[in-house]
Amino acid sequence: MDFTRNEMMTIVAARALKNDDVCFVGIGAPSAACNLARLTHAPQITLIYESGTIGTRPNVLPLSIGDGELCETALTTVSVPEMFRYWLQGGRITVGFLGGAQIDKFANINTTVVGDYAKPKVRLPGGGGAPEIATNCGEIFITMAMGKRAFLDKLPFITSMGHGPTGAERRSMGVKSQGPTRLITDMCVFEPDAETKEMTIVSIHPGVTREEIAENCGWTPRYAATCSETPAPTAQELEVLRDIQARTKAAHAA
Amino acid sequence: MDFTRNEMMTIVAARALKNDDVCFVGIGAPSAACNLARLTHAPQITLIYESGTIGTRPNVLPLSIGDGELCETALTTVSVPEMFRYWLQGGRITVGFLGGAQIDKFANINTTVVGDYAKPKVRLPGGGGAPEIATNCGEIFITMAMGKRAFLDKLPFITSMGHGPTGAERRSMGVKSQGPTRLITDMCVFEPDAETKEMTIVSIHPGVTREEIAENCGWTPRYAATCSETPAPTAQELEVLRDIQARTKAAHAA
Amino acid sequence: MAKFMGLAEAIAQNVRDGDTVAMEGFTHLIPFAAGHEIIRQGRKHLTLIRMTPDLIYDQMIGMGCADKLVFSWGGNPGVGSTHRMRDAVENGWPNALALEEHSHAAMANAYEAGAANLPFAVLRGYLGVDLPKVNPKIKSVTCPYTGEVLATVPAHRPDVGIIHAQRADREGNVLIEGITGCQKEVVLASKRTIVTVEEIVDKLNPPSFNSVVLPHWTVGAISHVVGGAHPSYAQGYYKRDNSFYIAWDKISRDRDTFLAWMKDNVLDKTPEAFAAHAKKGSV
Amino acid sequence: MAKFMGLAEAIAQNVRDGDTVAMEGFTHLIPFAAGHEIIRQGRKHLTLIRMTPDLIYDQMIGMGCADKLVFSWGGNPGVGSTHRMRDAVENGWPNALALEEHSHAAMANAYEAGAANLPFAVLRGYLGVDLPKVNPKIKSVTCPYTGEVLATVPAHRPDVGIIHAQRADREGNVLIEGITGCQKEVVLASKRTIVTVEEIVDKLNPPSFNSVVLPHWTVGAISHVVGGAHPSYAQGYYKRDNSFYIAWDKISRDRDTFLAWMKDNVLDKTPEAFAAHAKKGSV
Repeated sequence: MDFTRNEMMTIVAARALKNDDVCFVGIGAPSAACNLARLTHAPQITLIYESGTIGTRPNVLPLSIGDGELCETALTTVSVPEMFRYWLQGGRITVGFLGGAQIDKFANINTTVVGDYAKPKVRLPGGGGAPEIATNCGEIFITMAMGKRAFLDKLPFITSMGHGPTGAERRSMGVKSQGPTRLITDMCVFEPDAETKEMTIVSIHPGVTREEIAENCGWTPRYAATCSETPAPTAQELEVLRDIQARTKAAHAA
Repeated sequence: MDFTRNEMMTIVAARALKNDDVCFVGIGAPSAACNLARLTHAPQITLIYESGTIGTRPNVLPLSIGDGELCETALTTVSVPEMFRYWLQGGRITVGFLGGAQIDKFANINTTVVGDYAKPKVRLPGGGGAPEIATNCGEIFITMAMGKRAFLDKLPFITSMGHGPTGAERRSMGVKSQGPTRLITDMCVFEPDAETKEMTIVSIHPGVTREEIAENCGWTPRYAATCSETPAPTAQELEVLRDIQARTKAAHAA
Repeated sequence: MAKFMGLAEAIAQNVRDGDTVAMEGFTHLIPFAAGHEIIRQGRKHLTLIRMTPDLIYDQMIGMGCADKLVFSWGGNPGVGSTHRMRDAVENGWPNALALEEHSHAAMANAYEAGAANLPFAVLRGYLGVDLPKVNPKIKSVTCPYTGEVLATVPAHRPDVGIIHAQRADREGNVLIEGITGCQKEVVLASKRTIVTVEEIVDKLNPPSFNSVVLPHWTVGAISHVVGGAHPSYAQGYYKRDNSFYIAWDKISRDRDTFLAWMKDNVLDKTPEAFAAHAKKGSV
Repeated sequence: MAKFMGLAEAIAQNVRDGDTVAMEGFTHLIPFAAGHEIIRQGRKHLTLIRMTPDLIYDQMIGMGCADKLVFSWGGNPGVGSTHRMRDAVENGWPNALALEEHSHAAMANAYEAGAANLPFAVLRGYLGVDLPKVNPKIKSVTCPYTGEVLATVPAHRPDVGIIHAQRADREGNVLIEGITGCQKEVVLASKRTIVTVEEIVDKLNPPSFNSVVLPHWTVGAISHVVGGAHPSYAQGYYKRDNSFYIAWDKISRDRDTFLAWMKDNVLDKTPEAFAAHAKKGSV
């Protein structure tokens, strides 16, 4: 069955989620991945959106993190201060999902600004929940499509900490959560090296070459000794994903 | 119409409340006074109990500050942390009601301990909400029956601040609320002197003599130049008060 | 103390040039009608506070109402950029816009501290990130028990807080349901408040003892504006107009298209125009 | 992760000698059945945390379960003293009881900080009072913006948090309605939790979107104990037994009367005995 690289990325992200995860969902690819997991192998997964909706089961993917569908299908909806205090900072979230405009080899992310902060070339949306998601969730999954303008050797601005500018900062700051344990791209999957914390390629998606990856990465990426091929999407995975995306498109165009 | 001194105290307290007051109610005499006000001249008064019930309209007086009746008749019920953070500390309360075991001439109150704190002669219940009620409400009304063991020249322990040990402490600490503006007893009504903040008798209940007051006060009480006689309870006041107290007694004995 | 009045009067009485204004509603119940009225009345030099500026502040910024924005995520959710905000920040059009940028957690805590009458909030946040380097308002305290250093933000205490709610009773008690965001906090933290509501009812009938109800003595002006949250939504009344959020990307990209849209849909309209949206997108 | 089990098993698995235990419920939903089970299992040297010790801790203190009490108001509400607590503090019977005494505001904030995973809470409190002189846990911080000095308390992080709730569904999601006190905070702040419930239902059906629901993955043991809050109450199930609170004054004044009552009504009973109270005082 044919599939796009974006579909591959979403499906790989979905596979990483478990039934007993409590997942802080961002909009876009994370939302698709989390709901795909819920509709396939992880029906009991708990999805939380920062709008305050806990244990939500949307039938279409929300356009925003606060669509009415999220509240209507949630177990309960709490205020936003409570969400950030009791639930995120409270340490209740096992997996936080992040995306971003730019990322470096230690999975630090920039979604704030390109160029100088005071005189920006491009003003990006900013951090939102990301700075605290990055340190208060048990672990972080990141989904981002690769490209030379996105995968940078050095970020102009760190919006959310991955493993820090040298990979050692989490430990030196006493942050106990794991940080980014997976970076899932449209070409491959990275995991942090146990020692250096540099994000290291552990599997390559079907049909992708190491040359292609090199062309789309602003640093010279390292490969794990055990680097393998990512299993292709199954027919069921693709079907469920396309189905929810079709429902979503129809709903938002209405 | 005959009346007891306790009835007089409750009725005088009720008269002090206005329709637009938001009142933090304690149990006992304050609860009776607040509900008497609500059932007579101040039908729109907002009563708040520290259990989280806001705008409650009980038909019988609660035995505790958290009886079910309070919640069932309330506009809304919030959590106890929210009650103390947003509503009391938030500065939303116009009148806080306090009682206590012991009081001094500056309306500081002890409800903690008689004797040494570490080796108490009598262990009293403690402060509960009082320490923060005393400083976070717009003004404080106190109801207490007089007696030599209750009206003391010097307290063994200050549980909640009135005007402070010398009457100057509110100002020196930068506390902006008024503190105790009325001390309503079973014999008379005190108000703070504008200068010294010493609680000063402004009216004497019908049938009470200055000698009697002196015998039941641990300091030599001062009288305002304009000290008058407290108007006796009206038939309506007594009827409404006795009615709610009868309903209450029947309900709690059930 | 709640007072019922028309929206034009409510804005005229409460929002002054140079005020600090917080208009909240987290995706849900965003007070668009009130924003449009502020634009029509030509308010200037406002400091606008909102976690997600969303289209409401994109419109107000593009029309020159704001000198400063206090925020944590400035995009069109699920769509892309808020182009008017970008144009102000990147090019100073129609005027320069100062930014005070926080994280969501810090903004939520700052409202919470405002409602709780505390001068600042404490959070475990801002670790290993660059925002504290560009926002001097982010400071820290040391825990007196553990020695841990924690981030702080000053409490938000807006001059005016504006929200949209499902309904009010005739006494002025206000009910909010669904995604309640920071609205309770904004109302309790602000000096003056305006609440627009979908409906005014005889009895509020909150669905549970613990419903989010703002007593009448905590709110200021109440204005009945049917559909007043469009293109955001009012749970139980009408859905989020996601197609408009998508369409806004094109409308707002170009200054002239934007200005033409604002003239037709805001400047030449009144709050009553919102009622049509409530019907169109009903639940 | 919620696990259904009998109350005896829940207490045996979760409450150990020497633990710090918080059993909350502000007048409403006080977990008496759980307290009785702790007494029957003979737990010792507990540090008991509760805003209002109420009769539940009066009974546990009188039976020698506790070495220390962390509290803010220790009386029989509307009635008078908690005599067993007084006997322990004043006379060391049946053992000495250390006190860590706070105000309600500080206790509520300490639970809130525990739930929020902060090491301490900040409040505008304890001004001009003597409690800070006898409780070294009360400290202060200085606001980094205004210079104001504010009081602090350490967060409560109990080993075990125990509450009573109206109902749970079969997945273990728990609903609390009415006066909700600090129960959500206690559950989120505690390492281990026990929830006793009036009812286990197929569908939770919270009355509103914003109902107080604890998801199954935030609670530990769930035990079905009908009437488990008596003589406190469960809104919608049975009323507060105010006559028992009045009667307790006499029962608890005298050590022998107290011990006899405890033998008959606690030691010789099981959690099932509470069901009778639910019927008797129904709404």
